Parts: sequence; structure tokens; C-alpha cells
Amino acid sequence: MPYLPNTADDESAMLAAIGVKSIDELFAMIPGDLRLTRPLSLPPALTEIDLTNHLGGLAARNVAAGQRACFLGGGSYDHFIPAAVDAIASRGEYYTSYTPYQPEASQGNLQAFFEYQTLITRLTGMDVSNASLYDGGSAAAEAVFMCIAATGRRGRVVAAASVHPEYRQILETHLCNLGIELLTVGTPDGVLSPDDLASAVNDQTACVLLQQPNFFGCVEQAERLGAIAHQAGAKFVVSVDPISLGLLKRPGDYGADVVVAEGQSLGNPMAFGGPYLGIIACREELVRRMPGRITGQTTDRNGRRCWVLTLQTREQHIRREKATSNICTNQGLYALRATIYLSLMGPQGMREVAELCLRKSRYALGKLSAGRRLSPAFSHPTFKEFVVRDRDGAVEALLREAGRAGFFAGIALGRWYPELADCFLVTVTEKRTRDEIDALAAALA
Amino acid sequence: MPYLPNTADDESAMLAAIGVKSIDELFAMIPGDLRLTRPLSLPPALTEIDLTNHLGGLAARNVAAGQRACFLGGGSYDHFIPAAVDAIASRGEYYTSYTPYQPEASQGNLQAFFEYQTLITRLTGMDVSNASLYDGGSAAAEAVFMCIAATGRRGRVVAAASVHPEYRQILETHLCNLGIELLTVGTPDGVLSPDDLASAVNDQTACVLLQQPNFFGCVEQAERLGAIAHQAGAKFVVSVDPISLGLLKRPGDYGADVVVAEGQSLGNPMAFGGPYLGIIACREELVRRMPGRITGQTTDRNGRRCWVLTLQTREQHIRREKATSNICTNQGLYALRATIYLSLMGPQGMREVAELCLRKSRYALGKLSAGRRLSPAFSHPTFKEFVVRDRDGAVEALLREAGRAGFFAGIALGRWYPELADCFLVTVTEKRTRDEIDALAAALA
Amino acid sequence: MRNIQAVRPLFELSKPGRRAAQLPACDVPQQPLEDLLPAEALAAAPPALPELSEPDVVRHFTNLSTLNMSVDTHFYPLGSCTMKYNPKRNERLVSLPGLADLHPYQPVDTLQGMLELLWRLQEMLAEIGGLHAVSLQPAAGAHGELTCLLMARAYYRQLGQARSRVLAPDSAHGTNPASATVAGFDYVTVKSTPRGFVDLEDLRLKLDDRVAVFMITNPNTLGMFDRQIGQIAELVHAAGGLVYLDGANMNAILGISRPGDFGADMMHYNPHKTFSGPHGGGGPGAGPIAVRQNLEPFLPVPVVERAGDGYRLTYDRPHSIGRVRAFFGNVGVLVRAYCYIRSYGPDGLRRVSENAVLNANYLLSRLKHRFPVPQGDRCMHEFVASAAKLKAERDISAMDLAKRLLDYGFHAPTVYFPPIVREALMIEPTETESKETLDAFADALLAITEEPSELVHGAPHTTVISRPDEVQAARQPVVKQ
Amino acid sequence: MRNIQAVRPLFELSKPGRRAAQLPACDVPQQPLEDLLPAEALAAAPPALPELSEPDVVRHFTNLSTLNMSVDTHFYPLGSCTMKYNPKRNERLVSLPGLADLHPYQPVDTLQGMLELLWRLQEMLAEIGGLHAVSLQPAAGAHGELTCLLMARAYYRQLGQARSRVLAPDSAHGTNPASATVAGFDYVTVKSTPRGFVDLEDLRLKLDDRVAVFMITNPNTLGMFDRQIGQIAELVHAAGGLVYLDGANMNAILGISRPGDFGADMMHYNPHKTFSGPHGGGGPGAGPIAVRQNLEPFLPVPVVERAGDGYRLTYDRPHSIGRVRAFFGNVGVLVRAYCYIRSYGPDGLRRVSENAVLNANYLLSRLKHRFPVPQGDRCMHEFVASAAKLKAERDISAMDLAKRLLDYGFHAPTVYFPPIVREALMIEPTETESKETLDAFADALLAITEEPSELVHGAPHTTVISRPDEVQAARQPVVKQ
Ligand SMILES: Cc1ncc(COP(=O)(O)O)c(C=O)c1O
Ligand SMILES: Cc1ncc(COP(=O)(O)O)c(C=O)c1O
Repeated sequence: MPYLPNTADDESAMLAAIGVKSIDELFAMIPGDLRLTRPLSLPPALTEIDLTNHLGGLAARNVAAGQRACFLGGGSYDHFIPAAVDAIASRGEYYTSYTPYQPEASQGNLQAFFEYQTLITRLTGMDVSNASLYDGGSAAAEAVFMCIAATGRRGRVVAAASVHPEYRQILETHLCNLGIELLTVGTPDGVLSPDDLASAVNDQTACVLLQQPNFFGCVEQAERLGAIAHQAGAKFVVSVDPISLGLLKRPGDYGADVVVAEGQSLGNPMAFGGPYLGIIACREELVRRMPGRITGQTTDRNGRRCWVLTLQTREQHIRREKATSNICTNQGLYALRATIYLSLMGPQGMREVAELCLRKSRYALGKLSAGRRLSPAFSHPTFKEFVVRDRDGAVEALLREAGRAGFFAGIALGRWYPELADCFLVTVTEKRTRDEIDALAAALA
Repeated sequence: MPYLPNTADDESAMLAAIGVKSIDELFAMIPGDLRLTRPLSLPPALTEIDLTNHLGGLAARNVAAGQRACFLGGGSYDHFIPAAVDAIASRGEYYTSYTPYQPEASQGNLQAFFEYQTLITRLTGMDVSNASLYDGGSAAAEAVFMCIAATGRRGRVVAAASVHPEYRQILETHLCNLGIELLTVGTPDGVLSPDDLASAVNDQTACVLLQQPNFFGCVEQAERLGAIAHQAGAKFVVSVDPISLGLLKRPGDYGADVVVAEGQSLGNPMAFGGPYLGIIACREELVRRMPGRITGQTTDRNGRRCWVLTLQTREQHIRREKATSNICTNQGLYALRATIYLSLMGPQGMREVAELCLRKSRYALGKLSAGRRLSPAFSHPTFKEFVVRDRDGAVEALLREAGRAGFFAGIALGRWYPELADCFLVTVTEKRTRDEIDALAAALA
Repeated sequence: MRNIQAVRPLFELSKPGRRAAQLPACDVPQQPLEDLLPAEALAAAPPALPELSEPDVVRHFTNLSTLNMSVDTHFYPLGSCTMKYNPKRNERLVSLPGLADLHPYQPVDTLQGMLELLWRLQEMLAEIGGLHAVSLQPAAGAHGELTCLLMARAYYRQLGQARSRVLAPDSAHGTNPASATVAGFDYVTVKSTPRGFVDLEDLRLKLDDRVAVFMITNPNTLGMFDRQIGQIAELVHAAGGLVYLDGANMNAILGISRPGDFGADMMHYNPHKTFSGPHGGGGPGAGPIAVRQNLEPFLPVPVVERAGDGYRLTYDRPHSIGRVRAFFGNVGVLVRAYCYIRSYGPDGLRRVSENAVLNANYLLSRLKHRFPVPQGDRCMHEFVASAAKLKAERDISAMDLAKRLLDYGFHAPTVYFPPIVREALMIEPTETESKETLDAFADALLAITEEPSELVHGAPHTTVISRPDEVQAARQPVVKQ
Repeated sequence: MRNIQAVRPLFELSKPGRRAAQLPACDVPQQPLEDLLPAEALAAAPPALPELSEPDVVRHFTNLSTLNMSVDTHFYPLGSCTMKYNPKRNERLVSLPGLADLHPYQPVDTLQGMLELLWRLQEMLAEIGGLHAVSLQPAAGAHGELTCLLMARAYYRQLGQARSRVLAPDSAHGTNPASATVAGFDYVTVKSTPRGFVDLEDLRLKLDDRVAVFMITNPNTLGMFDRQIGQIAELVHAAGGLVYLDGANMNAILGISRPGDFGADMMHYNPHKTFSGPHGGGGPGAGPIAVRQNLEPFLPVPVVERAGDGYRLTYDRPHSIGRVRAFFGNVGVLVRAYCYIRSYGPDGLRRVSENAVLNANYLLSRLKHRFPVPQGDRCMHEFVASAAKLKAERDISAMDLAKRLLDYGFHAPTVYFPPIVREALMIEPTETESKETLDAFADALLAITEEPSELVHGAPHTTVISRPDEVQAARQPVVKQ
């Protein structure tokens, strides 16, 4: 039994102290007819050596991003993770502790979360950040809930088709359940047109959800679109790529009421989709509707500065059915990783990463569209991703070939956008080299 | 500059405080004609991303033991390293601290070294262990120096040819420099014969060096050989495989005066040969000749039990040219790793690892010699390694083929033993499976 | 030892011009930014982040970590949280490049190992729960609750029944009512008896055709197994409702009793509790769910399916409630759960629960004479003791005990929950603690009862801070620098 | 915070029947042991090791670690040890399976990446030292000294000269004389001047045809660069001797001055100091050596050689002194050194030394008024201040200061070394510390000088123990349980 310290002697001594004959007696409160009378049908126990071989075998049947040049994105990105992030986050004091219910025994986590909140507000230009949500998609849903509650409008939520399709699917799941309309405004030329938005919002619209840069990598006219939302009395929710904020204007500076983001890019592995980090930040006036935990600064009985969980009257363990959200366990360790990542990057580092993504991806766009077969699907400026159209309309086959040639070349868009069945999304992070890009262009030519 | 916190402002503030105009002035004490007037001719700096790619590229041009079934041994072994060893040894408090000169700030290391010494004495059956030497080879040399000093005999050191050839080469380097004869007694049938030893030792012999199990994997008649050494008034030095002590008699129980070992097997990676762990333990009467650091228990000014470096009057920083050895930096972190490893294994774990090595290697010996081509080179019982003879006498070619078939099949012995040019050494640890052994046998058939 | 260097908040350590990370030189042609992006989209300046050196960053976070108690360093008997040992081997294996370095949109033929692992985990969780089908999508227990409640809505929609209510006992965890609300249900509380079991009378009263789901935590928050569960399930089913099992306390009954066998129609697991996923200072966790056959069609997408000798992700499920999370859930936590279950096997998992229950009962037997346990002399994996007597006699409250325990080098139990026990100490030792540790903890708690009240009121004395002012924190919130 | 759980020595935590590691079932036929091995070779029982559970082992060593000061947690200005930041990226890269998981006897064609790395490191160390050829074999600095002295013996043997003496200044590190003895030389001390430089008169006196090697540490142990070095080398060479440069202090002169250029014939590096190899609580280190052309033939085997566009290990070197270590030295430390040098490049390495020297001089300027520095107002990478005045005035010794600094959260400097300075405080800040840290340290030292003597004599007050009885430890040694 790998992790059980009780010896046979311990067991009998403890049973004696309790005053029972057998462990079985301890389960007396479970009626016999509700007991399982056979062993669970599970594979037998594996020792550490066996388990290591077994997992190694499973891992070997996947192709890791490191084994092929990875040009995949769409909400999960192959950004570089500095070694210091792993070194610190693998300290037991961080990853084997729990939610800081006892502040005196959790100042390390609490201060780190306070620092995280500070960094996120600086990055987004917002007033308040919480201490994390599950991921970018659930953060988008929570933001919409906040707006519905804040506006009292239960008629409609408007989202651009250029918002991550899976985020919109999550919204769909919730809104359709609540009988609220999710109106998706098409983005035929790659971005949301102000006129289309204007005709989509009405006085029952709780909020407008925009992604910047959007799912196609295009930069939206966020400021104008936000103004339109506000004119209709709707809130303006923006989902951003945190890396882009090394270069792009902060949502707080163009009118966002709530900002959400997928924090995976900030020092967290792709790990087939999770755990990730749900970032959410809002304006002061929405703070009491904020979901999840918030760390606040205070002083202890001796006047020493310290940190505690605060504004808990929003939360489920206090407000129960009246809570702003049902979230309990959040993504603490991944918020810590993002905090370390941003501490290492600093202003210059974030600026340079963003510039590298921009320049390399634009170079790639040029290279890929130089050939006969591929052309840019949209004409709007892009940040680190872009959509190309395959004139031969054989995207799946083309990507399969590229795979054999050693590339994760891109993401086919047909599964979400039938009208883009002949298109795929290509992402270029700071890790990709010119050589890799040139080779990709050759492989796709 | 990756790790330099001083900013331009810091620099000027500090220069001002010092009272100089430039950093250059600080180097005034170096005569101009001794200064380098050009930049060092070194490759340019690499960022973390570049360095990671560069090292990844170099690593990819090696074949790791994990990529081929590894049957190599000969003093470096592919034993399993439990994850807890790496997890603990990678804590900064351990690997970024230094020799415990300030006991109050080093009780963690000091207690761990005390525990290491305890574990080593229990494992070897000796009275005293130090806190580590460089590796098994230098430990053997230090043991011989101890015996020369203890006996005052500078005539001869006797070693069995079945002792690790590289350990004997190290001895040769030192003894020939000191004008002391290293008499190597041949082991034509795989072990040292008592008669041969008897005629090799004389009244000027400082010690006899034996390896158990020996380099060929054979179990020596250690007890009898030790008696012969002692009859001649020589000390008996035994070099052991710590893993074998899960099963074999402890050297302390068959008369060893000094025991040395390569501690790599105890939770340390093969890492192309180092860092490794030099284990040395001796009888009480030799303790004042022990090289290196020793941790001792004492009490602090408040009577609390604690640990300090002790018996330092043996050491170079006190005794200078009269020290028992010149060692300063030792292998602290690797002694810690061995301590963790032994704590996890316990008596049963060590017993079982040893049994698995024994049974699997003997199974392999049978399998390999079942075919036409290979036969056992020696008839003596072996522990986890054995020597096979290639009837076709084409060892290099055979091993190359096996390599292509996905095996590190063994070590050709010709480079050290011309008479064994048609033989190679095969090692089987607990990590090797029956399937791997069967496949190897097929590949070598 | 004082680890005080570089522990001030990041922005107070910052200095203009300092840098840790450097980026490679740009290896592609460099046009001016203005030619690449519209001016109005560009920020005026780089983000206002702190400027630090790598040595300072490492020292800052390393020293901060020493201000946390954790399972690796301290006994952490936080009730309802199952703070068991987090195996190091799981941490090593989950970070294998072949598992950690996978993009969610890679072609399925480059993911067969991962999909097999997840498929096997689905199968194992179905077997452990005695239920039919599993979804690994939910990101935490609460998210699992919400997902199941959404499925219940879809289920009744399909049956054409307008059931608007979710019931749960007053001892339910806060996420139960909160999830009900988020799922659009009205939440109704069912009383529990003085001994903490469901009040059947009250349940009968409240069961009608408006009730969609009855949520129950069994073993419950008091660490008691509600033996009425069979009957409860019958009542709920008879009323046309579904039984939801909050699986947070599964650590007590692995291989001993299965929710599906005692009437649950759906449940969630907390792998970060039961299956040793590290708690990470508050997450990540995961919240896989298991359901009965009749609910399978409503599972969220995607699900892992076996196809021939390969595995695939299926999205095309007409009755599915849709997506609840992007990509494929908190995979890293699921991989650890897989490692954990494989490490114990069937007998081992049973031993886990047996030892969890043994440890809890032993601790209870050591403490009950001083800290009455209203629920009686036996418990499952945890128990709730009361400090009410001590409070009355010596004015030492549950909070005082919690704080003073920190001085003894133990993390505190959960206090003041559940509210139905006065001055509650909710103690869950878990199975990975030794008798020696349990004895030391009991000795400490008992010793504190003898200490001068002032000493205890002043606690903690050995931590970096003591009794922060939480009222001030909430009244004038300072939530950033 | 008190991390006191499971910290008692392992054997006191042991309990019969407890286990952490489990081994796989044996998958080959199992004959009785007696059939496999002679009875007299078998142990009567398994080794008498402690029996522990994995959770206890992890907690034990995790909590013990918190009793250490370290570079990751504390400023560690231990003179002569160059306790600089140990880059996390180096730790990550050295553990890549393609580097960590290599057997020393693998075929060379499966080691080309490793051999290229080592070959490049040889080239870089030759360039940095201004010398001709390098061996990476020695396992630590002292081992490098010994190796070079063995080479000197071989060199003179070949020249037919019987030179039996090694000279070094009295300020030399203890390993210098000790290595001389182990190499079979007679060791003779050369005086140094009051300012810590080599006393040329005394050197001239002792230089004759018996002298094989003059060992010098430059910058020396006082942190001063001996400007006579050129002249010294001439004298030694004129007497037919060789100059050995102890490279422990190379951190002061990287890219600024090269031993080969100021007359050294051979030298060792301490990559665990200069090139950021972690000190590991006392090792492992490495001790690569660099030598002038005339000494190359005597280098130990093996050496890495470039062969066409590949790399190989050469053993066949007729004049080699032979082997000094099994396999290929402390490769892991060498890989880190390679990563470090590649991370800085030529300008960066120079900046390293400039900042090391800047930091030391700044600290000196902050302390000298209270702690006189006999060697004057300038230093290289470290300096030796004296607490003699303070001792006289307030009875606060160097040891008292060292202990009291621990209470302020700083590791102590090296004390009472070198002996030529009374109440010596040997302070080496290194370049990876910030001005803020240096100021905090200076403030602390100065503050202590104002504190009541009793308070300082009683120090340390904040560590787990205080002033252990070292005499007792040596008088009745207890070196195991
Ligand atoms: C009884 C109970 N139910 C539900 C939850 C919620 O699970 P999670 O925190 O994973 O969302 C918890 C966790 O604290 C719990 O203890
Ligand atoms: C000046 C000097 N020389 C030699 C050495 C010995 O080096 P090592 O400890 O690596 O053997 C040291 C290390 O402390 C030193 O400071």
C-alpha cells in the first residue's frame, strides 16, 4: 500500500483504543445491503516502477508539441515557460496547501494572490481582479452572469462570431438553460462590424462579448464597439490574450466593464487543455458581483500588514443560494504560476514577447500566402494568429501532410465555421524560428 | 545580463559611495600590462529560449538509456530513482546551501549527513562513515592512503584484477607517483584465488583491495581473502555495490577494515559518469585517519540535541599539509539523495531490489548462454552482472548490431583485459523486464 | 529561522531598468510597429509591471512559500478537504512532455495515449461510483454539481416536466445551493435531525412534482453515513425526482459502498481530495461526474469513446447539454487521479477508506472526553467535535483552539462548520497520517485545554502574523497595489 | 512558523512493518536463493535500515530543509565560496534525459551531443584562463590542485629533475598544502607582507632547484590582486619552477585578466563557485584544470578530442599521468558551467566580474569606518574586514557578529580566515545580489555594533539551536545512531 503508514500493530492498538474488534465494525453505520460485496473491478495495483513504465508508454503514444514545430493556437498557446516558474511552483508549500482559510498559516499564498490581483489589474487596466476562475471560457460565462445581474436585463446577450467558438458554446449551454437569447453576430470579413453590432443590441441586451485579438487573430475596433454597447445601456465584456497586452491597448482604456482572459499563456503548460487559468477583472462598481475569491490587505492585531480572503459575503460558503457564483476551488497554483511569469517578464519582457509574436506571425502570413495554394482569409491586421484559405479546399489533407512533414501546421475551422471549411488558423509564438516558418511554408506550398 | 540586479542608477550610486568615477578604476590594482585588451573569444550570449533549444539539440544527439534497454553496468547502474528523491533534493534549501560552517543555519544538512553516516554504517557493518567523498574510485584511493598511513608500510599494495579497472588505474596514478608498488593479482577464472593472494602479500604490504561482487559480477570468497591479508599484517579494503548489501553479507561481518563504494546506485542518475557519491566507512581504530567531513552529535548551549562538523583536526583547513586528505568540497547533495533513497527503500525494499537484480540477471545469463554463440566466461556465482564469451570472437560487431536492434547490450572487456577480448559484461537491474531480457537474447543469438 | 529577504510585495522590490527574462533577437524582417498595427490599437507604453531580477524573484517566492503550512510540511486535518499526501511520482509523471506538452487541438492520431488514459479513467470512475457513464469535463466539484443540475434540467425538459426545485439538507456544502441557483433552480432546504441526518418528515413534506433533484452528501458533512439513504432515494424517485450525490466524501467508502448502489442517479468526484490531486493553495481541482444510464444522453461534450482499437473524442450527441468548459477539462488533475487509482488497485482503494475511517475514529476516541462529538462515538472519515463546553468553562473558543494549534505546528481543523454544531471543530485526518502524528495532535489539543486562557487568546504566537483584522479588510477593501 | 513534524532522526521515526517503496513482482522463474548464491555469502537478515512511510519521508526531509540557510532564501556572503545565484534553467537543462540518462560506457556514437558540449567547454575554459589545454576530469578544486601537482611531478621526472618542493604563501587555502602532501611533495610556506601580498624577499630565499611549483591564489584570499604576479612568475620560472594558479577567485577577473597572461602555467577552476554550480550543502563541485602547452602531454585521460566532424574520447596518451577519476568527472556540474558561460557570453562574463567587484567595494565602503579593512579601501570580489576594534571596545567578536547576523536573516561571512587578519570577517557578496540587499546587510552589521553585548553574546536567538558545543562533539564523538 503505497502511502499508508499504519502498521498491523498500529491498527490493533487503534482498534483497541476505539473499542472495536475490527475495522469492519467501524463501517457498521452502513447498512449491509448497501455494501459492496465484491472487490471493485479495477486493474491491479502498480508499483512506482510499473506505473512509471505504464505512463511512459501512454505518453510515448502521443506526439508532444516539442516533437513537431507547433503552429497551433486557438486559445491554447505554445509560449515559453521559464524554468524558474516550474522550480518555484513545485515547492510543496505551494502545491500541497489549500485555500487560505487560516491566514496566519497562509500568508505566502495570500500575498502571492494579492500580487496576482495587482498584476492583472495593471495588465488589463481594470480596477479589481479576483484570485482566479477555472479557465477563460468559464470566466467569459461568469462575466456574462455578472452583467445580467448588474443590468437586470434577461433578454439577450450579444457575442461576435469572432469570439472563441467553444466559449460561445459554454455560454449557449447556460443561456439556453436560463431562457436567455444568445445572439451571435456574424463576422464575415473577420471582425465585428459596428453597424452589425448596432442592429444587434437592444434595451434588453445585458452585454456585448468581444474577443481582442479575436479568434481569427484579427484586431477588432474595440473602442467603437464598446461605445455601441454602452449606448444601448449594455455592458461591454472583452476577452483578451494576456500576451497581446504587452503591445495592445488595455481594455480598461477603451471602455471594457469586465475583462476576461485565458491565463494559460502566462507560464502554464498546454497539457491537452487544462488545468488552465481563468482571469477576470472588472470596474469598481461591479466588485460586489465578482465571482470567486478576492484577497485583501489589512493589518493584524499588532499592526503588521498582512493579507486575508475578503468580501466573502459574495461567496457560496456564506451566501449559499444567493452567492454571485458557485465556485469554490479555483486555480490558485496557476494564478501563482502567472504571478511568477509576469514577475520574470516585467514590462520589457512582455513588450518583447508580444513584438516577437506579432512580427513572426506576420512574416509567416506573408510567407504562407506567397505560394500558389494559400491566401489570407481576411484583410484585417492580426496579432499572433491568422487564417489562411486553401485554394484547393483540401484543408484536412493538407494539414495531415504537414503533420507527416513534422508540423502541427494549424487548426481547421470548418468544425465551427462551415463557411470557412477551406480555411485554417495558424499561430506563431515567440518560440517559433524563422527556419521553422520557412520550412512550414515549404511544406504547405 | 541574465542574473545581474544592478541597474545603471545603482551602479552610479555605488561608484559615488565608493568614491571612484568608473568601474574600471576598481581594477586599478591589476597592472595594465596584465589586463586583457580584447573581449574573450567566446560564443555570444544565449537567452533562456535559445539556450533551451541549444541544449535540447545537443541532448537529442545522444541516445538516452531510456531509448534503448540498458544492460550496461561496470560501476554505473540504471537503477530506478523514486520521484520523491528528485522532489526533495531539488529544494533550494538543500542544493543552494554550502558546507555547514554555521551549524545554527545548517541543521537540515547536518542532520541529514548524520543520518547518512548512520545508514552507511548499518549497510556496511562498519563503525564509522564520513559524510562522502567524490566517487567510488577516489574513495578506493583514499582507503589505500589510510592503510598506508595506518600500517606505515610503503612497499606494496595488492589489488585483485577483478577490481574495477578504472579504480586500479587511479591507484596506479597515485602509487607510481609515490614509488609504491601496485601488485595486481590476476583472476583468470573470474575470482581471486586465495593461494595467489597468499603469495602476493608480504610484510611490506599495506593493504589488499578486493571488490565484492567483483567487476565481473562474481562473488569473491571475501572472508578467506580477508583472513589472508590480515595474516600478513595488511589491512583489508573492500569495494562493494551498495545494492548487493540488500542480500549479501556486510563487509563488517567478514573482516573488512575499510569499506568503500560507489553510491551512484542509491538514487543518483548515471549522468555520463558524475557527479557520483564516494562512500567510505572504517573501523573505530582508523577514524582519525578518515578523510573528509564527519558530522557529530552534540548539544547546544540550551541542552538541545544538535549536529556539527566534528573531528576537524583531520582536515585540510585545520591541519593543512598534515591533513589526512586534501578533500574540501565533497558530494553533500548526493549523500542526501542516497539518504532519501535508503529511507524510502528500507530493509525490505533493499532486500527486494537485490533479489530482483540477482534473479533477473541469472535468468539473463541462462537465456543468453542458451544460444550457439554466447557462453558464460566464468563459472562462479554472480550477483547482477556477468561476463559472456562470444564464440565468434566478434564482440564489437555483435554489440553494434544489438545497438541497432535497440539495446545497450553490454561492455566489451578487451580495452581493460586483452585476454577477455572476446568477452563482454552484461548487467541486469530491477528495471529490466523478462521481455527485454528475452528480446536481448534473441538479438544476440 | 527568519526568511525575510525580498518578501515585500513585488512592486516594492521593483527598480527601473531591472530585468529577469531576456528574449531572443528577432530573426525576421522588422517593419515599424505602426505599419503592422493601427495606431489606436497600440498601448502608449509597456504594461506597468514590476521590474525585478531573477535572483530576487526566486528568493521572493521561495521565502513567501515558507509562510504557508502544507501537507508536505504539516498535519493538515481540514475537515471536508481530505488533505492527504500528494504522491511525488504523480507530479513527475504528469509533467512528462508526452502528457504536459500536448495541444488540445492536435490531431486525434497524435493523442492516442492520452485518450486511452482518459477513457480508462472514465471506466474506473463509473465502476467506483456504481454508475453508468462519466464525463471528465467539469473543472471542480462545484462545476460538476452545476453540470449535473443542467443535465437534470435537460432531462426533465425532454420528459416535458417543469420541475423547478432542488432540495438539499441544511448541512449541505455552500456549493450545493449556489449551483442550484446558477442552474436556474429554486433552492429549498431540508431539515436535518439533531444527529445530522436527513429529517425524513421534512423531506416528505417538501417532495412533490416541482422537485427535480435532491442533493445529498453521504457520508455527510458530519462524517456520518446516513443509513436512511436507501429510503431517501425511494422517496425521491417515487416523487419523480433524481438523487444527486455530492462525492466530496468518497474517501470514506471507496470499494465499500457505491453511490449507484445506494440510489444516487448522479454524482461528482473531487479527485483533488479523494484521489490525491494536490490542492495547490486553492486549486486546480477537477469535478468528473458519473450518471445513471437514463442521464447519459445529456452528458456534456466531448466524451472519449473507444473506436476499434483506437480512441476518439465525440461531439455529436444530440441530447447533450453542450459544452461546460473549453477544450477537455482539467486534464492534469485527471492524470494524477489515474496514477493514484492505478497505484492502489481495488484492494488498495478499499484499504485507503478503511484507514481513513480508522484514523478518524481513533482521533475521535482520543478527543471525545474533552470535546464532545454530538453525533456519537463513531464516524466515517471525519468527525465534528464541539468546543462549546470548553468555551463555557474556560472561554476558549473553536477559533482560539484553531489559532493555538498553529503554535504547536499543526494546521487547524475546519471551524464553525457545519453551523448545526456549536463551536464546531471539523476534523479529517486522512489515511496518510501515522498514529504518531494523530497522537501528537490529540496531545496538543488536550494540552491547550489546560493552558491559561490569555495565552490561548493571544495565539498564534509563532506565526508571521496573528489574528488579522478581517472586518477592516472588508470595510475598506485594498485588493491591489 | 514551526515545522516540527517528523524531524526526529530517521531511526526514531521508524516502525516495524512500515514501507514506502514497493518493488514489482519478480517476472522470472524464482529458484531458492541458496541455489543461486553460496550460503556463506548471504546476509542473515536484511540491512537494519529504518522503516518509514513515503509521507513521513517527504515531510521529514522537507521540514529539515527549512533549517538551512541557502542562496535561494538568504544572502550568503561566505568569503571565498562565491555563493552566487544558481540559475533554475541550468537545473532544468542538466536533467534532460538526453544528458542525465547517459551511461558512461555507451558507444561514442550515442554520445556525440554530450562530447561536443564537453569539448566546447574545454575550449572555453582554455580561452578564459589564457592557457592551452584543459582536463575536465577533476571532481573538485582540491582534486584539480592534486592533478596538476601530479602532472608537475611527471613533467620534472621527464626533465630528469628531482624537484621535491611546493611553495605557497601563508594565506593559501588549506587544500594547497594538503594537495602538495598527497602528491608527495614537501610543502614550504612563503611569508606574505602585512598587506597580504607575497613577500618577494622570502620567496627569493626559498626559490631553488628543489622547488617544483609555486601555488598562488590571485586575487588572493584577502580579495587583493597581487600586482607583483608578473615578477613572481619570472622569479619562479627563472628558478625552473612552475606557477600554479588557484582559480577559486576567478569570479573577480573573468574577461579582465587571464592567469595564462600573468604567468600561470597551470590552474584549476571552481565551476561551483565561478560558474554557478550549486554548492549542494557541500558539493558536488568540479575542478577542471587548464595548463600551458608544455604540460599538455601529462594531462589525465580521457580527454575529449574533435575528430573530423565528430568527437571522441582519447585514452592513448603516452605521457599522461593516467587516471584521476573513474568515468568522466563531475559531468553534471560541467554541463551547468557550460550553460552559465553560454548564457553570459564574452561581454556578460566581464560584467559578472565588474559587478562582483563593484558589490564588494560598495559593501567595503559602507563598513570600513566601523570594521577596518587592513588591506585598504579597495578590493576585488571580496574583502576581509576586522572586528578587532569592536572586540576590544565592546567585547563583540567576529563569531558573535556571525551568530547575530543569523538573527537578522543573513548568513554569516567566513570568520577567522585568513588567520593573518585578527577577528577576520571575510565577506564576498557576489554579483547576483542587489544594492538593496547589500545595504540591508551593512545596516544589520552596523546595528549590531550598537546592540547590548549580552544580546549579541546570546545570539543566535531565532534559530532552532544556538552555539552547539563543538568541544564535546569532538571529545566523545557520536557519529551515528
Ligand atoms: C462537501 C463538498 N461539496 C462540494 C465541494 C466543492 O468542490 P470544489 O471545491 O472542488 O468545487 C466541496 C469542497 O470544498 C465540499 O467539501
Ligand atoms: C581558495 C580556494 N582554493 C581551493 C579550494 C578548494 O576547492 P574545492 O572545495 O572545490 O575542492 C577552495 C574552496 O573552498 C578555495 O576557496
